[in-house]
Amino acid sequence: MEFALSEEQVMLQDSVSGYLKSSCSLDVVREGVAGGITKQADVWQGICDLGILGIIIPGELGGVDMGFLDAALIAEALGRAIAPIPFIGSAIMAPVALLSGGSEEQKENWLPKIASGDTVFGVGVTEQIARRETDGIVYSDGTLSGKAMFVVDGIDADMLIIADDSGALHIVDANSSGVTRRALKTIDKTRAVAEIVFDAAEADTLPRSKNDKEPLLKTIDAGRIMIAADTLGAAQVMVEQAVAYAKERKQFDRVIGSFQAVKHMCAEMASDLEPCRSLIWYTAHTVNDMPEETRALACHAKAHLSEVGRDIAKTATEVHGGMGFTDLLGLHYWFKRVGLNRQLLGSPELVREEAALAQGW
Amino acid sequence: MEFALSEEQVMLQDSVSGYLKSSCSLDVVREGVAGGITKQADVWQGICDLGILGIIIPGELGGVDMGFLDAALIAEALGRAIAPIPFIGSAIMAPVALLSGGSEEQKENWLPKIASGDTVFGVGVTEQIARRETDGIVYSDGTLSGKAMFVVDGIDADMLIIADDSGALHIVDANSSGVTRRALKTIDKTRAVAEIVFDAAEADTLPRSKNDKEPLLKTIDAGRIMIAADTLGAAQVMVEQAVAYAKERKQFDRVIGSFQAVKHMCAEMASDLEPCRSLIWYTAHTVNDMPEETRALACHAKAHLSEVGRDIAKTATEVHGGMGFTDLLGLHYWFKRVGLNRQLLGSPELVREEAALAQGW
Amino acid sequence: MDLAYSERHQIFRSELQQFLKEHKDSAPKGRASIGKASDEAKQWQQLLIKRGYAARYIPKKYGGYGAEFDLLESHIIAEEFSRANVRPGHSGDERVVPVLLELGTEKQKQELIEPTVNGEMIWCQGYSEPGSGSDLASLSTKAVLEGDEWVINGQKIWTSGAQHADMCFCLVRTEPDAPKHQGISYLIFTMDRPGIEVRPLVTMTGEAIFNETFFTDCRVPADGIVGKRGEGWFVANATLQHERGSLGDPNQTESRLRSLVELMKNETIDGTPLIKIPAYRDRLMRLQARMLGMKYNGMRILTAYLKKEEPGLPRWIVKLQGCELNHQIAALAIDAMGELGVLYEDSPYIRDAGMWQKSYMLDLGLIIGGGTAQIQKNMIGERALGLPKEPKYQQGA
Amino acid sequence: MDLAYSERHQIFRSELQQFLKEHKDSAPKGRASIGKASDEAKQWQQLLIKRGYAARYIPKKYGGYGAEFDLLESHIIAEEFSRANVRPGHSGDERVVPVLLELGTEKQKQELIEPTVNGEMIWCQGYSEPGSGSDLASLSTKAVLEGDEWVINGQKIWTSGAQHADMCFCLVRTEPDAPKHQGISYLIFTMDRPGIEVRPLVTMTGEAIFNETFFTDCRVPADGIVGKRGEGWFVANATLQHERGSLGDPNQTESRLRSLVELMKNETIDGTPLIKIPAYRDRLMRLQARMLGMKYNGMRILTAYLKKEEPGLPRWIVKLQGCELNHQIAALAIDAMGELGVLYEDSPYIRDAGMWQKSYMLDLGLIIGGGTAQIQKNMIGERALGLPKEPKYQQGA
Repeated sequence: MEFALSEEQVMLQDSVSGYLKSSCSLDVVREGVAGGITKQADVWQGICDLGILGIIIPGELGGVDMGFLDAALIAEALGRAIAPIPFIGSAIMAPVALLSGGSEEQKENWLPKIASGDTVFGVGVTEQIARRETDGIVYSDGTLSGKAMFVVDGIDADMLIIADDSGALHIVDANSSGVTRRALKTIDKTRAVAEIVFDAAEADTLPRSKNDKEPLLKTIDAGRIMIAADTLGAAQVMVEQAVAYAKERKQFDRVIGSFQAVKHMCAEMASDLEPCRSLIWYTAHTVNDMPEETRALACHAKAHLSEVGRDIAKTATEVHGGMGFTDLLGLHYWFKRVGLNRQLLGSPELVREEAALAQGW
Repeated sequence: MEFALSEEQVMLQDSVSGYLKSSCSLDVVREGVAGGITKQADVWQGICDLGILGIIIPGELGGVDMGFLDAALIAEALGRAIAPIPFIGSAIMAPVALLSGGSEEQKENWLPKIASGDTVFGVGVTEQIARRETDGIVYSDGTLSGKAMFVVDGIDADMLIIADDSGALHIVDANSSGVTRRALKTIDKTRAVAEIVFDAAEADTLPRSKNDKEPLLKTIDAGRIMIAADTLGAAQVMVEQAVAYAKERKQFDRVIGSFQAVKHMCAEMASDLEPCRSLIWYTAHTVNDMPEETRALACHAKAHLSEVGRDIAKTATEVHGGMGFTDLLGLHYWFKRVGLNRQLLGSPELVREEAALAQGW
Repeated sequence: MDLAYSERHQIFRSELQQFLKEHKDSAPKGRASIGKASDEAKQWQQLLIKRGYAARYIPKKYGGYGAEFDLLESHIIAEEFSRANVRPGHSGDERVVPVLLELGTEKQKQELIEPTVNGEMIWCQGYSEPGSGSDLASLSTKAVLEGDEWVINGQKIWTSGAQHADMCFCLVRTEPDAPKHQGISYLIFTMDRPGIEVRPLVTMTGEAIFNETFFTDCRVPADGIVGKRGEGWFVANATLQHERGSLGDPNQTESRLRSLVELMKNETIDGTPLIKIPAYRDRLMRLQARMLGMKYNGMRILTAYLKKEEPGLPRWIVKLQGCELNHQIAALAIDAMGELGVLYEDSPYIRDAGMWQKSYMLDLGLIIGGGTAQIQKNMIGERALGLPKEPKYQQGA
Repeated sequence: MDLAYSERHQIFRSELQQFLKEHKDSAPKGRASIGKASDEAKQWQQLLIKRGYAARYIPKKYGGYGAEFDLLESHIIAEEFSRANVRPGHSGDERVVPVLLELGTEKQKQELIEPTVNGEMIWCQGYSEPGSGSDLASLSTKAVLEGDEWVINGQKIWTSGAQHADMCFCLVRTEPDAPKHQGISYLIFTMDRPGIEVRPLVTMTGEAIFNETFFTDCRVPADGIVGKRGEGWFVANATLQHERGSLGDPNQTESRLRSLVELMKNETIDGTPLIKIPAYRDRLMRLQARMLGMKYNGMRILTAYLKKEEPGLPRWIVKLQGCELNHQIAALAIDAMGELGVLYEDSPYIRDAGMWQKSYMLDLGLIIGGGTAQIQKNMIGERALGLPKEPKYQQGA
């Protein structure tokens, strides 16, 4: 019985965090944001070199074949660093889709390229969660037509995996004819989501996703767990920054952290966030070890981190007083990362309903 | 433009509160509770003498013909005093049912007796809000059969007004053959609700309630506004007691009210409760002056006071520390009054849904 | 309880309605921009002053309409302009003009009020400093009298509009040895002088609505003082109250909730309007009840003022409750829209021009600004409920 | 991450499961009552000790089983008894026995531990006083040494089970001139002596699970001290930690949530199961997520202890989060049942024997007791996050 990170996992997270600390400072993020860049070349290269894009890809297909817990630790580190690179769509959701739905040929073709960073995948499954701004996506005779909204990592993608109205998944070349992309600008400028319109675009169907929703659902589950982990990292930074600020900032001749009101705000944030870490560890662990538990837990992790993350984003800003409201400390980048995560792949109310359904309730 | 109590209204509330302060102390309440009495004879006699049982009954029918705002002020005073007497069912809901649904004869027969306190009415409409423990109530050939749950003031009642499955209202003699009563023991021992089983009990239908739900709905609205006002009074007492305790109780050589944590708990309670007063004043005022606004507002008042009341009951108890958890100060009587009010005539989630429906949403 | 207005006020209202119907087309569109008024805006303001719908209570000799104060008339003016969605007029800068009227010298009044009321003279406020937020009285920007000039050194923050301002009203420490509340003076001076540097301060919304303003040996005339030396804290307090008074306005909350209802009726998930989806619907109902409570609470405050009574607790809670409620309304709008709710700036598919995200952030700024929620709770606890202040602590402990 | 148990522990678990299957019928039914154990309970405890499922780590010579400490075995024992719904054994009084084992004299150990473990000797705790709740160290019940006896005067509160107790472990002030934490001693004595009056203290649930205990010139033997004079605060601290440790236990929360789900599946409104009603369903899902977080947080704490590490923050939050969560679970049960949810005591139609209302109130008591939520937040802020304490204030300020 050991519910803890292994030494290797601690080292993995430390090495990713260490790399990001040195190469993905707030200044680097600001630079990317100012230039409208969501795949910051230097950071991306470093991430490729670390080999973590193949984190869940089998060794024989160019990956490092580690578990979802390892992947969640990376997502957390990327959230901490508000790293402006594509990861959740390309390195997690697309491999899950390919591994669970793809043919051997598709896997052999794409997974090594994902692991090496040569190919970036965007993933469009929003319409299978909640359809708001589209008439649907239809597959017919080897082509896809319709509109996919909020495609994760869609702007930086070379290739796409898109769910059609039946839930089947298809690979589409993002630069092929019949594919039109448009960036959707959100509050979070460290990542890009896209609107993608297909007009009889050539599509390569993942064969095992045709009459089976499992590949789609596994892809969504994986994305949700990683988004939750990203929020964990971002929220953790906000708590740490609030605590540090409360120890330093003086008002009325006292550091503000000695005031009960501020102290309790910090204590509540830390106390709400800490169990989230365990929830994510456990949830990620089930993907490999107890997959029958994953669906409901992935929903819970996503929805619960959304709630706790939002409260912390607000409270940590409040602890910073007026300074938190300015751009000076850059706190708002984390605020907005948490804000986008909350809505991506299902806002909390919708995801909780799925958690109930997943338990047969 | 004057959104305030008139001098007469202030006097009315002062006189009821003053009377209850002297005659309905916590000791008197404890005595009633110990004896299982929910119509405390002395308090009841005093309330009869004040003439307020006819508060909404026309002058020519023995009442004092005042408005719902006046009635709400009385309900608030009774909530403050956690007075162990029947009021909301008998003096408000039954008269509303009779005035809006009854024949002239029924009104002339019953309203003077209600106003004088000679007859106490219980009112059973729970099944028209949410049916949980009954197979329904059926009217046929001048008799009523079935089971009514949570009949307000039902144990102390001489007469009953009961809604059948169609929403029509009927007068039934509580002591007639075919009527079986049983007390439902709740957390709040200052008031009684009853289960009443009818077995072909003779029933006198309110004619205007036959094919029109308005009399039923008006009766429910009126009950909800008064319950909300009762909670306002009870919650106000709890805030006052918490503030007083915080000024007096010392820990760590300081009065605890000087600690920011306790101070802010008190400030939050007061700040949440204060707008409730205005909400109830306005809502009660609409019954007479802008009845088209009443339905949604009565739902809001009921549901919102339930939420604020529950939070205050909890927080005020916490401010009292261990002492709040004991019987010594009797704080729990208010806690439980608020607790019963929360569920009577619809728990908050159900009532909010009605508020939405009332606005056509 | 009488929610009707007197005949006089009813007539006042219908005249105003008539005026708005006739003239609304000459009103400038959109919200007033920070900085200099456009010619169109100035003409509109002139018309409103002439008819008594702007600068209504400012004496004629200082450029106002010169009516006797009537709170209900003010209330009706605010309501009708808001209802007709027409840009209202103003009474100059509401933070500084009342101070000048009450405590300024005759010379100050004559020179400053009329151009301010006309929109020719723009002001910025120099109160907060990086080290003095909640504890404003600890401010350290200092001014030393040299001959007939004050020499100012220090830094102010949150000086909104400083880059466009002609004038500044500013709190500076002039008596460094006095207790902190008694060492401050209230100075006014023009912004076009050496030693003032204005740097825009970008906020989380991405806009630079505020500035940092640096003073380096900046010399301003000695007679630009309002009140006496060392009285600045008390001079400023009246205007602070005024500023705080407008935060959490329930009319604004009501109009936001109305927009939220429209949004939830129009937007859909898988074809179902958001307002029909129970979890959002329940949240909407909770917020509506709170909004209504604050709306009627506002009527209670108005009534108290009409009766020349102190409104007490109902007044103390407005900022705390109102700003939080506005924030929650925006939060629901965003959640109900889901991914569409995080779109920003000029994104395709953005709803209501992005106002929900902007307001979600601005409202958080307002929860913090003008007295944080924590300071508000201290005030409610101490002033409204009579709870004791924290005891004095040992210095250096 | 390895959620499997070692072979040794798997064997231990299956032996225990086998034992429970065979012997569960000889276990007493229901929860253990406060006060003297029944003969049936004593026999059950004896059997459990003999098999090593109770008093497992207490040395044989003091009446225990005498195994070497193994946290996972403890965990398995707790889990399996809970899963089988069989009354577990105990290791005597968990507040006092560890103190005696660690700091008691050999005589105290020999005389006191075995009867306690056997359920023959019942203890009550004399810590809190009416004037000393959150600030326990300010306690004022005093004991003066006269010859070979302490003479105790004062009042204790929350002494649960005092009316049935044979023994009391009690904090008293013996060094009135020492700083407050250094003037306290830890005394143990029998309850059957003159000068002790026990008055039941009724709580909001209507039950008298606590007492007030008054001491008037009560003489107790001098050798009933544990540790030295003035060391009582430090002696007691170990047990306080232990007591607080059990509040907010996530296993209990999980089992409550399971009951709530059952309730919501079975109860209906207008024929629809409560669990299908969206507003309740959404609240249930929120609570389930929080429960799961605390469950896995508990596994993290267990792992830290297994590795002999300090669990840190995960441990600090258990009481604060767990008690509030239990309270919220009860609140949802009550709301979902509506009017049926406020039934109490022996009312007809009451569900689950009224446990939801009782737990709603008891959980509130636990939010307050054993360190209020406010004190918990101070501790988390100061000890786990390193925020500074409030500065010392000026006496009398």
